[in-house]
Amino acid sequence: MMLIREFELRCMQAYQDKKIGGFCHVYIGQEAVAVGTIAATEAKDPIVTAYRDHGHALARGMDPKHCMAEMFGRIGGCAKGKGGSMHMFDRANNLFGGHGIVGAQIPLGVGLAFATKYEDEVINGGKSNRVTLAFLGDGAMNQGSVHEAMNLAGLFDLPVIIICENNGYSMGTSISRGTTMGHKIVSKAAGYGMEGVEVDGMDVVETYGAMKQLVDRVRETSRPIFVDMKCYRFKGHSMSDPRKYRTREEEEHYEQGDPILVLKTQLESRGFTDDQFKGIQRDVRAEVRGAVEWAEASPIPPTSDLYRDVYREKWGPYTGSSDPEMLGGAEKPCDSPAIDPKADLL
Amino acid sequence: MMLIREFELRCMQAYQDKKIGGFCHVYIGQEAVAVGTIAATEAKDPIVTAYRDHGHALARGMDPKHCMAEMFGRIGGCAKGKGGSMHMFDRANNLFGGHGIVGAQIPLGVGLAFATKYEDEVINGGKSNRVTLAFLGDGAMNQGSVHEAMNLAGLFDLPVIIICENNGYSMGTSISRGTTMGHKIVSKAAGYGMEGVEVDGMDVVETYGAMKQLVDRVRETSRPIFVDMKCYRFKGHSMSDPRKYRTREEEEHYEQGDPILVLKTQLESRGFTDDQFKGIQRDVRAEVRGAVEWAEASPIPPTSDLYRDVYREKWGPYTGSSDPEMLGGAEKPCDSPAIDPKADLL
Amino acid sequence: MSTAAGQGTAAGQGTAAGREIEFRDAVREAMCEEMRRDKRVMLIGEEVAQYNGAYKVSKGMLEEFGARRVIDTPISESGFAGMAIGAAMMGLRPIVEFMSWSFSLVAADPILNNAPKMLYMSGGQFGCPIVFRGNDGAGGQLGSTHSWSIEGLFSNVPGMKMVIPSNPYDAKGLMKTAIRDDDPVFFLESERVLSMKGEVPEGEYLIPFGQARIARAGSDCTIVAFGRMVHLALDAAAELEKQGIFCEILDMRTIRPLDAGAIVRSVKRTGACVVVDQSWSFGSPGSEVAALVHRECFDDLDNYVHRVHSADVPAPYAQQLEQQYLPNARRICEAVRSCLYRA
Amino acid sequence: MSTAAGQGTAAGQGTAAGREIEFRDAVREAMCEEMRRDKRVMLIGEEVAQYNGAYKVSKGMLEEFGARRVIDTPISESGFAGMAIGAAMMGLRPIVEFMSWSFSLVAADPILNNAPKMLYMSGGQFGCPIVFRGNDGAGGQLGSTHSWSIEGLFSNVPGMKMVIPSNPYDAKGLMKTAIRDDDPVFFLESERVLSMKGEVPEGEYLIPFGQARIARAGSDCTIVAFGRMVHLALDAAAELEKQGIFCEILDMRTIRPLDAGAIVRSVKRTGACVVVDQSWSFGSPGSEVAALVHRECFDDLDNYVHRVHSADVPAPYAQQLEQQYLPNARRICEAVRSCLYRA
Ligand SMILES: Cc1ncc(C[n+]2csc(CCOP(=O)(O)OP(=O)(O)O)c2C)c(N)n1
Ligand SMILES: Cc1ncc(C[n+]2csc(CCOP(=O)(O)OP(=O)(O)O)c2C)c(N)n1
Ligand SMILES: [Mg+2]
Ligand SMILES: [Mg+2]
Repeated sequence: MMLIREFELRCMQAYQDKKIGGFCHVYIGQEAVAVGTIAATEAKDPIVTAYRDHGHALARGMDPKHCMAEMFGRIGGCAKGKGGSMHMFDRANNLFGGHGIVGAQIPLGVGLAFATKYEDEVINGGKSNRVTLAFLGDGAMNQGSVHEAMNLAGLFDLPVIIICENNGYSMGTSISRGTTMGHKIVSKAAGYGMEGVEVDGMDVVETYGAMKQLVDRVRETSRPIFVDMKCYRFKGHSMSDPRKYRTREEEEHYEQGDPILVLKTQLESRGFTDDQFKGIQRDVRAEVRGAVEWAEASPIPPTSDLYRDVYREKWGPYTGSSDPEMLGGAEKPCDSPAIDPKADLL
Repeated sequence: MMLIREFELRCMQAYQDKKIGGFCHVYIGQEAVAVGTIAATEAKDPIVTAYRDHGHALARGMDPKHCMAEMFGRIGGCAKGKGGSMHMFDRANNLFGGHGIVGAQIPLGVGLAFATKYEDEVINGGKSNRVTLAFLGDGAMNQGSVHEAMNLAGLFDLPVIIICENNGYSMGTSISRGTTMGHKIVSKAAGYGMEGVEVDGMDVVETYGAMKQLVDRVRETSRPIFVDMKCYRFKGHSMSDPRKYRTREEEEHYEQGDPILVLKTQLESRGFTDDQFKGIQRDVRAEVRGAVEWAEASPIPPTSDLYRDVYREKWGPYTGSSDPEMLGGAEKPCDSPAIDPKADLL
Repeated sequence: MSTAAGQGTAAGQGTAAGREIEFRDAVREAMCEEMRRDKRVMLIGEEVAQYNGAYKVSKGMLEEFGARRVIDTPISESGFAGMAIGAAMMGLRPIVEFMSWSFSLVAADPILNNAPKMLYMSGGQFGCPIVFRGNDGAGGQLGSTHSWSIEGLFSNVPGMKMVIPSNPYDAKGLMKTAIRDDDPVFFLESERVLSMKGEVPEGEYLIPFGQARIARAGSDCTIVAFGRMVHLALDAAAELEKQGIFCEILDMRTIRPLDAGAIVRSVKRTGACVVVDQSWSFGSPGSEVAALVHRECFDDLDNYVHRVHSADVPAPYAQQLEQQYLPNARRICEAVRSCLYRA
Repeated sequence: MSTAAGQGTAAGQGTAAGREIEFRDAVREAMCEEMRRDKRVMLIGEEVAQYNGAYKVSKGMLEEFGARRVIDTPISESGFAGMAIGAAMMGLRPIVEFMSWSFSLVAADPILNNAPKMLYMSGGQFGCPIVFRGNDGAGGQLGSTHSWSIEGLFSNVPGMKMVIPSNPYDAKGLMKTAIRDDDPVFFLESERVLSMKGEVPEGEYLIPFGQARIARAGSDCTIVAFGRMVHLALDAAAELEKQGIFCEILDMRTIRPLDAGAIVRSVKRTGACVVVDQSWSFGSPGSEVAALVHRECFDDLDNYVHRVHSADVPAPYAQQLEQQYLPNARRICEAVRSCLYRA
């Protein structure tokens, strides 16, 4: 959580310094959600999320260097600078992207779960037994494709947990202004025969505990679950949001429940000291500073890269895919893999 | 109901005779729904439905001549032969169309309700107080746009009744195979804070009674309502459907509950005689035969009509709108109406 | 086709007097004037009311017109676009803001299958007087899902009109025409010109659809440009003038209807044509212009119509790649010189 | 660009021996062969399993492959298309049937914003090996919402490939190539050719993308045609031959990649070009071909490229109007004669 917090603060600064372009949505205040939920998964479990995705990427193990370099538009970025802040992809860590079109990642997430189940049932006969986490915002609950996907997940018994990071706002629209039954959105899941659970996403211990149970259960039953994860974003929607739609009092109220402070207090009762806290703080500062420096040193993508990664195969004017620096040549995406019908999926 | 039944039988015949082209979906078995619901409305109340729309058009008062001529692709058709079976529009009767894209009519219907409310609140300050009926099939419940529209209806307190004609099948897919919570689809409405009501759509008296209450209520409260209207289609999905996905026993079971027979029995206890029934049967036969003859006599649209009705105004290669024969020159759609900010809507 | 000419005092070219306002203010002014004039006009979209619009185009409108006529929606483009179409069928004249045209893909069915076809399908009974508007084209490092030049995709479809103003003056006049139009209008604003200032009269004026504006007169080569591309073309023309090449720039203003007459007349005079269209090349307004000039000016050309588009790849995020991806003045200069065999 | 030529034994032109099957059977055979070969391949869509497909393309596939691999969905195009894209990112190779491409508009966002861009946005990490297939073009009096020629709209978008076979032989070979392709493929079938019979070998063969087929050789005029339009062009050519006009017909097979080389070589030989494209004219594959020929054959043409499209109006229902609306052999003949100044 502290790494994410520090990372996001540096992002804001870099954005102000115009080192980051486009849209940038920071995760400050919601750290417990990504950390608590993803800690409850195994590395093989696929994850997909929306554009507010730095936290998930870091929690999933992406090196902050690659995450920062992506935002700096450098070749060392996780997507070689082609995706940017909203589109963090990390194949090695089974992160299937941040996605910019509101709600669009939920059908994708349901598809990841479909594929893992298919793998078990059709391809390798075994039970690799993966559980997919698909995150969306409260505002995204109003996109039709999300509802189509929930119905499909319910119908096909797919091992997916749909996590609504309910921070109460969709840009400047409070949930009550944009969403019917905003006070009880699990009622929407009920229409798809899906279990709905409410979790306090400001408390990482509670989040982890609840999610661990749910992930284990889904791994067992392959029945989808919907989670209303209550949280709050401390900053604006994106970098240019004056937050006039809410009061300073409301913000202060939630700031008292800062997930980092909550955890600190919990740990203190178990002997965690302020020095230890400051030590971690020092470490993450150094790490993030290092990431910024690394990102700045990473080269700008060559012009030729504009025409790469459009198609897998070499064809037409396209020269296929360049080697992502991040993946260190671990694989060459431009090689059409020989077909092995028994091959495991990603 | 008997008019609709007879009309649809003649449609099937005309389709076999290749007088009707494209897709054609008949309403046989569901007559009580259109009749019972629309009888509960006033003429000013807007209606919009899907492609299985002949029943609604007739129940709303469209002359069978114009309805049949539309399917024959003649200039005397309600849409001058441009719409066909799936697209019955009737401005005079406030029928805002049959619509071919599954689910697409529900946002439109919510928009009709939006407009009537806006009219009352912004334009004429009064209360014209119209209630919109928007029909869809059970299969259409799985389209995302329907869910977006339900949320909007709930959010904006719109005077609309969304009626799901739940005939148990979406083409060859029984509701349990395609729709989660198929046994209780009102649970989906609950997620939008919308009252959900189940009605027996095979009994026209019950349908009318229930709908009358609901229409009155919505006129009063301007709160949307969702109706799960249980019914059954006796024929195939469209004209080319062998119905292999269900058993003859199942069909026979529902045929016993034929809405026309049910009503006949109810009336018989009040002294309705078989002769009276036969008399009506004779009348509707004559009327529908007349409609077929009229439609056959109606001219084929002139080639010039291909380029009409593309745009309202005269512009480019387009020559504006021709006068629909059906509307008898009651209005000239190609005239841009002078703006009267106080003007009532349609 | 009607005659071209257009407004003599091209905005953004700094005539002496007059009030200068931003592009976004011009759009707002048009909407406000029409809403004062006609109660059937209303504005609906995400964040248009309380938030004053994601790009502040609707700033202050909630205050003036109230929550019944300036309406915030949830993120349900398909739902609220469809709802507005239904309302238009009833006789309202909604203005629908898409925060970005890139987000209109989730509403492709209502805006392409309903709005432009309703009049036709109903045999002339139900029109659809509606304006869809929003940001179009690459904003600035927004990545590939957020950088649609939607004209490349949607201009194929009959039944709607498509407007792409390049400056505040045109934005106001065209928006007013759009709102009064009885047919569906797709109104494309570029995020990159929203803050551009230009002279805009306070009074009422309408700019008819289908009439290109001569943004710059010239004799050597006709540059056909859409929306923001006009400014790149102007930059290129200034550069080319130094080299003794005089370009005529047509600001098309509308894509449907396309002012074919203006293009043909100009090309017949200059004998050369370059089209600048920010969308992808394949099956785009740019290819249509090339095909048109090829047909109508077959004997007038010394060289083929040169085309400047975005690269035929998804939009990249990295700044340098994005610059490479988009049309720019340098590429326009190259195209003009090549077209005139002066490369 | 690669050389054209293509299969010598053009299906549908009746060489002596060989098995004749319907277009729909050819598509099914390709899917079945690939599903036997590769377990990652699966079929998903409305009514594809128990109902055997709305147009019986997938007849019997549920029986052979079971409900895990041939999957019925609810009417949720956006949901299941998106789901299949997610599955493809994981490594499956889904075939997604749209009952009609007309219904793909509700899924425009996943198929245009996700599938063709995933590889790029992820910097090469996640590909999207998926085939979207279904009926395209006017069926027969289906009215304006159901009669999309989706190539007019979607061919603008890079990152995907687009296939439009005209006959059973090509359908099988191109479908097999599509399924093995590592990129998203849009596969356009015309309802009106589904029942057409043609010679199709039982064995395995692949037809590469981007290679046009010479459906008929000729010397006077090149007709560039897509999908079902090839048959109208063949009819027209037979008629024109009686008048001493010999047309060369190129069956393009794929729209993206477009075999530009084949078009250019042919037009340089014939000196005249007509393009037949069933979609609306504005910003269509047809305009792209015209612009291409204009550029590449500038000095070889005696007349401009003539274009035959559907009328620039929504599709009407009435039979006679629809016939008027669609391209036909008569209009192609007129275009060729006009192009050759023999009108
Ligand atoms: C389809 C679509 N419509 C609109 C947008 C613009 N937009 C981006 S984020 C956002 C608000 C989303 O709110 P929520 O889902 O609650 O997520 P949060 O930002 O709170 O994490 C909007 C309207 C978009 N990206 N995609
Ligand atoms: C978006 C879309 N997808 C698919 C279709 C094809 N289709 C037409 S009707 C239908 C079944 C609809 O079933 P339901 O909603 O239950 O209505 P019913 O036919 O039972 O009246 C389907 C799949 C379509 N018209 N539109
Ligand atoms: Mg939120
Ligand atoms: Mg049904």
